[in-house]
Amino acid sequence: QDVPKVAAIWTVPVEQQWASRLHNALVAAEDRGEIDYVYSENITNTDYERVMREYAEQGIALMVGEAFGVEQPARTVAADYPEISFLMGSSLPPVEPNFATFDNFIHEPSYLTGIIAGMKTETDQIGMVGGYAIPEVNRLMHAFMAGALSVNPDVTFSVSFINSWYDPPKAKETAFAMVDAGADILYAERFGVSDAAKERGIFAIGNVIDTAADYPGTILASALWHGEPMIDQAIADVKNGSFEAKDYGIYAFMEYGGSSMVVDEELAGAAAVEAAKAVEASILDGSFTVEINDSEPTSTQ
Amino acid sequence: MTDPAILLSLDNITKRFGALVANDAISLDLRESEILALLGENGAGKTTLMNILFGHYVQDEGLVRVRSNGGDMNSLPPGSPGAALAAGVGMVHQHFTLAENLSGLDNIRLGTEPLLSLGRRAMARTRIKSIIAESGLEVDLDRRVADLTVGEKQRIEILKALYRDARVLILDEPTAVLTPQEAEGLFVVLRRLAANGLGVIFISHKLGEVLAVSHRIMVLRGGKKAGELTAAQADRRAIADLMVGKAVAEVTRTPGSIGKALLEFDDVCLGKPSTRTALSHVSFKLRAGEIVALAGISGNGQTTIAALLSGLAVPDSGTLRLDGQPMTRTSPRRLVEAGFARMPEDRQHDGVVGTMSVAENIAIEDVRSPELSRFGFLNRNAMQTRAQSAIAAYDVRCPGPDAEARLLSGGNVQKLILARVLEREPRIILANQPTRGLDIGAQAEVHRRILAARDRGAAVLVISEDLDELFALADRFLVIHAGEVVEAGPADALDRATIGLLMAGQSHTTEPLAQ
Amino acid sequence: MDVLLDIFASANFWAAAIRIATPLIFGVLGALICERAGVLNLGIEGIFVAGAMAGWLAVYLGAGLWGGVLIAALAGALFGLLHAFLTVILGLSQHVSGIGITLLATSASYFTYRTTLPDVSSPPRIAPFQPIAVPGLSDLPFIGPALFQQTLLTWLALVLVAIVAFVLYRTPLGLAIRAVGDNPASVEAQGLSVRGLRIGAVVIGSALMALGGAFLTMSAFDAFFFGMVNGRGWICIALVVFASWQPGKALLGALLFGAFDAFQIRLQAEIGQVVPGQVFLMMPYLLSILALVLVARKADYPRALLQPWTKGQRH
Amino acid sequence: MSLRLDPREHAPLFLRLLVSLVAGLAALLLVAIPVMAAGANPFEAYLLMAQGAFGSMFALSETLNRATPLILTGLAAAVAFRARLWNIGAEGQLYMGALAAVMVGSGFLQLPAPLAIPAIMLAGFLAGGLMMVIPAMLKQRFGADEVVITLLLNFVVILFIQMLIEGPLKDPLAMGWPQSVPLVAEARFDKLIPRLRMHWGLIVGLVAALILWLMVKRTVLGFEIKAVGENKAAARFAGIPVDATMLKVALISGGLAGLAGVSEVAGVKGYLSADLSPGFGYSGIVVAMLAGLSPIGSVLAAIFIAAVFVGADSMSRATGISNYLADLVVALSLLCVLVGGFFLRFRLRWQSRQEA
Ligand SMILES: Nc1ncnc2c1ncn2[C@@H]1O[C@H](COP(=O)(O)OP(=O)(O)OP(=O)(O)O)[C@@H](O)[C@H]1O
Ligand SMILES: Nc1ncnc2c1ncn2[C@@H]1O[C@H](COP(=O)(O)OP(=O)(O)OP(=O)(O)O)[C@@H](O)[C@H]1O
Ligand SMILES: [Mg+2]
Ligand SMILES: [Mg+2]
Repeated sequence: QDVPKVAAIWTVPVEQQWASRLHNALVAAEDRGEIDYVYSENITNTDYERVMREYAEQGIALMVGEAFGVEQPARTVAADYPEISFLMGSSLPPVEPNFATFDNFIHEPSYLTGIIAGMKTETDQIGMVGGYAIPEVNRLMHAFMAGALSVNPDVTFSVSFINSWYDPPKAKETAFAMVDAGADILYAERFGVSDAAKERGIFAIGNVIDTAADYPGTILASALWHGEPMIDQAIADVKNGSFEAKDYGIYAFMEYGGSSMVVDEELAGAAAVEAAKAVEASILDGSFTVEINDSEPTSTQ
Repeated sequence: MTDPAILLSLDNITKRFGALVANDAISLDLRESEILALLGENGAGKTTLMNILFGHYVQDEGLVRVRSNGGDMNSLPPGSPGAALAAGVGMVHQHFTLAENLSGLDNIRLGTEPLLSLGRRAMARTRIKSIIAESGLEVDLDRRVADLTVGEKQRIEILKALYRDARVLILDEPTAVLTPQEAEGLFVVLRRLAANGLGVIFISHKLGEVLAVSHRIMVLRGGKKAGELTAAQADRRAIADLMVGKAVAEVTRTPGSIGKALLEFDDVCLGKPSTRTALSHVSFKLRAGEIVALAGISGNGQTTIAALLSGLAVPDSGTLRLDGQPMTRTSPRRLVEAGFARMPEDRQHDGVVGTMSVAENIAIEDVRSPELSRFGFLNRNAMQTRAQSAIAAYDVRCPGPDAEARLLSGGNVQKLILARVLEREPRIILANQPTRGLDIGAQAEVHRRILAARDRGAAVLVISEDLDELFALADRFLVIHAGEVVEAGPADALDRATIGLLMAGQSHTTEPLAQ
Repeated sequence: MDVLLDIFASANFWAAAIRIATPLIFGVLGALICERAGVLNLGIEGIFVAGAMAGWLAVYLGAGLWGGVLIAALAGALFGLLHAFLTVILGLSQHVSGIGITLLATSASYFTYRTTLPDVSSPPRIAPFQPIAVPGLSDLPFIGPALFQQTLLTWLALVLVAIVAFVLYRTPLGLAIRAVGDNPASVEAQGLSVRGLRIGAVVIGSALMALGGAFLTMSAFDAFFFGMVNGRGWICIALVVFASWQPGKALLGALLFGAFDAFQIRLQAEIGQVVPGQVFLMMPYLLSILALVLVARKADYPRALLQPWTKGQRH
Repeated sequence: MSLRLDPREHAPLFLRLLVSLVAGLAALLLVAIPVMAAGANPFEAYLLMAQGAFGSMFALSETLNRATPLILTGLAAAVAFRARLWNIGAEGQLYMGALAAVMVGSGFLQLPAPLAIPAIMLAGFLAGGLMMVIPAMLKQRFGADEVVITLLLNFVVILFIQMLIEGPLKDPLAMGWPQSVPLVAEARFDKLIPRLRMHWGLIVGLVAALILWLMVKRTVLGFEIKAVGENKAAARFAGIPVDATMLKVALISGGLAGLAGVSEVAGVKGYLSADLSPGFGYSGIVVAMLAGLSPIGSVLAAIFIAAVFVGADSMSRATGISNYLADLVVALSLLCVLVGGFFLRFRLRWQSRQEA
């Protein structure tokens, strides 16, 4: 039997952090010979439905993508192609029989990185730079802030959104402004922020991907998303015919290995690492739950 | 006496635009110190010939040769103004070629210094100053060209040529936009330059000045050389016949019957009092069946009076009265509806929409009338019919009603405008520079039309810088100077000298103006 | 109030303003040169992308930083040449050609990037220009620290303003460029080539625009991102009008824009979201419009802008 | 020998067809370069492109669906450019139209079903029109350059939209995503054919083109617009109300772009978001110029651009080439067609030149 064909449709270029986590997992699966992988990147929402249908017509087994901007049409396409399994990033519930959903629920490690930052800051000011204030960004920021506040109630946060996904010079300038205003740790939701931290010799907290190697001595800790557990599970489900319309979002939880914190123990210091690890253990054993808050975060002063 | 050396020779120049042969095997020689006048009807090919000589156009056949400093006749590479300039040919174009955002000095320097150098501004200034001193072409070199008068711009154009040591100077209708005084000044300069060895080719439609200034006259007709005369042999009649190819009928003027006042200016003021174009306390009347001339040196407020009569401006104070009733809130459309016929001073710019058809341009003033449209939809048939009869009645030379107006020559554009405004039997006519730049045949035609309108009972105001034209048409004279209008009296009782004095702002009693 | 004073009193703020202004200075100078010669170049947005991509890719593939700058300029010049061919030689609509160039330069850059680096999953990086201190200038009080944070490309932009101003107003070449943008017939009648001047201006201007893009990937940041030019080219088109087509005012306009952007970023960071963030982001555009409305009557724009010129045709 | 250009008065039909053909072929040749650079077979690619654009009902529907907003923005540019009003702001006007449609049509106003669609169309038209009337007035009043102002307003509008859909207009049911409340069902455009995305917006576009064509050819307004556009001074002298005519043009132009926004919201998306248009406003300029500012031509040009994009995008997927190719193909085709237009305006002649 042929390997199943998987198509992914990204609204962003595949280097974008979010997409890259799943894209890499799919490429890895292809490299292992488990699937045949094709993708289209930077597809506008206007074109999204057409691309979905074009792939659907090519006879694929699994479609991975983002329904956030096209919730309703995506579901319509899925209904039109019941033989195809859909695994779509979405804020809405799954739909029987073939429309499964997910999101990057990495609020747990974000909370942990918040603990590190909260213990590490000396000025008690943390700067946070995001792209747009959308739920999946907001929830990570809130979890991070909650983590920091849990160990250091004096921390204040300044939050800025640069209104673009890809404007590193602007993100960098925004980060500089926060440093100038006294922040000594930066939450790097976008590319460009860690660069500012490195240039000014302060610390940054990474998000979704691990960029520590690019910024030696800068990244205290990062909340990582791992696409593999979900992607591998979905591929397996498709292969053995057990794919169902459920929420695959849970595969991003630490419990499933879908996310983790990575910390530079030398930079962060033993106390902070210890505090974070303790909470990490209680998350993993289910005794502690990180709250999910999708509202837009604002500066606290 | 031996002939002076030949400076320039054109050899069998032929130029076609599509099917049209604009220049048909034309040959011409120009000698040192000679002023050669080039005459011909509109579209005869004068400008084209000069454009070839200067390298703006590329001829289809023929050679242009210019004498080098060594005395050889070298042929010019076609299509290269740079080469023409280098060979000592200077040209003053029919339409100025000045960059208005630069000073006069910079316009003259332009292209004379290596582009990739620091330039020699100070040296250029010194040299131009000395050329000005020699030639008498007085002009402020540091003003932006946009702020100069037409006459000053023209002097800059001539200085451009002299600065490059031109030995041949071409002037294409240089006097069309000059006042008589400015034109006279130009001729003084030209004579002086010619005396120093410069060869001049001079294009004009004004036979008087051609006879006065040129040594030799060459006439083009329909792209061909129609004949050549020495100034001594030539007279108006002979030239006119050569140009048109047939005798031109004189326009005769019969006395009209003057009726009641149709339009009154009553103490009209407009514009900032200090400026040249402002009007101060202007009062006069236009009466039915009468042609009134408004004489004046250009820039003394004529444009403002024209703007008032065109509906483009309203008085700051004072009143315009139509049939004794004050006119409030005038606009072009209201005036048209009230029976005004308005001929714009600049017919290409204000008179026609070049890319619209002849028919559309004839309809443009009253498209909203029931004749031409209903419920907002055009009646194309009516437009077409009107255009066809207008073309026939006014002898507008064009391929047909659907031809674009931009393809018409100046004279035919003027006929089109006449057809547009006169066809509706207007009661009041503003004829602003009605024959500027037109050849004598076309001039006669326009004059006939204006006289006919008067005889029908219209009141006509003619604004012109050409006193001959005013005397040919007017029953009565007004003179404008510095925004003030004075009544000069009936045309029969006036002569040029008196009008000239009034135009210069002097009273009747002082010395007459030198001829 | 204190917050505002603190912001304006900080050298870092002015450093940021100059940094943000730098790509705009390149872009606005480039657009200004084109327009002075009578050609509107709406290809600027795409030429920024091309400069950003080409310069960066060259460095990534080993060309060295200045090699990258040169490649970026060449890429810009190439698209400028195409624009010049379409608008100056063929006399096609400058609007459409410009938008076409933006589309072409952008898509060609993206396509080249992706075809050259098909397997990247995070943006590769280069070692970008580093801030340098210029002896003497950097020691000045207050301005010194602001200038001290700048890279050589910023210095290049500032020097180019002076050079462009000098060339435009003090040399025969500048005279010819100003003349050809006002009335091409004046240039032709003086034996110069209208086309030559215009093509030259568009090519040089486009090369400068590309440097604006290169600054983004080689100085402001160290990687190329899709979409990172983010409207900066369009801003330059506005700034040219704002500057009444004068290099000095163009510098001023770019710096004002940079200062405003730096200011709003700081305000947002320091006092938080008192009004929706978009209000701040709108401000530079609204202020540009206001400025345009205020200076419009006085602006002395190149009269031949947008008008094609064909030799031997009536105009 | 030297090359010479002679202007043509008009181009005969066969020449137009020939030029289009040659331009198309040239575009295909150019497209082969990136296709081969990416390691694919160009001939196969051409076939796939054609299939992708027209090869099935689905493809055709997608092509027409993408052409729909382009027809309207193309008409918007065409009508403005005819009057020499350089409207570069169709993108912003499109968003304003969409915004108005959503404000009127999302249930705040209780509209009976037959009124809902006319109401959102009127609102969208007026909102887009207003967005162009303002720059037109600034131009008349202050001489402010409309190219730059309309260009800048695009950015202002998109930020304004973002502000609203993150604020008062935000859909509480959208899980926090910045998008507006949806249109009520009565205010949605029906699909033309079930299961295909093509919708009534296409008919709106075609009718608009027809009306505009009629206006240009047959009405006094069209006559006046032409006069004002071609020679403002002469139009004013002849008594045409220049300023009022310009404002009418601005209203129509902006209004058409606004309708494009209405059509996208009501026909495709159902709600307003900041990514409603991938540059339809800017492409409209291209469409209009390709069409030589002709209304009917704009329809064809819009379909052409849409077909090239949809076809090339689909081809990139089928051949495994990076899908950034689609925009590249559109750009190359555009430039070829532009150059082709040049040969319709001029005739090239070789001419022998005497030796100097
Ligand atoms: N660029 C051109 N394209 C097409 N035809 C032209 C062009 N220039 C001149 N012509 C044609 O050549 C003929 C000669 O025109 P030209 O301008 O030389 O006349 P002219 O004698 O200077 O007339 P005028 O007295 O009106 O200035 C005209 O009939 C005109 O149709
Ligand atoms: N753009 C053009 N294309 C083709 N032919 C033209 C063009 N412009 C003018 N012509 C031709 O040039 C001829 C003369 O026009 P020209 O512009 O010289 O008139 P003018 O100098 O305004 O006329 P006049 O000397 O009567 O005032 C016309 O017959 C017309 O056919
Ligand atoms: Mg002439
Ligand atoms: Mg003439």
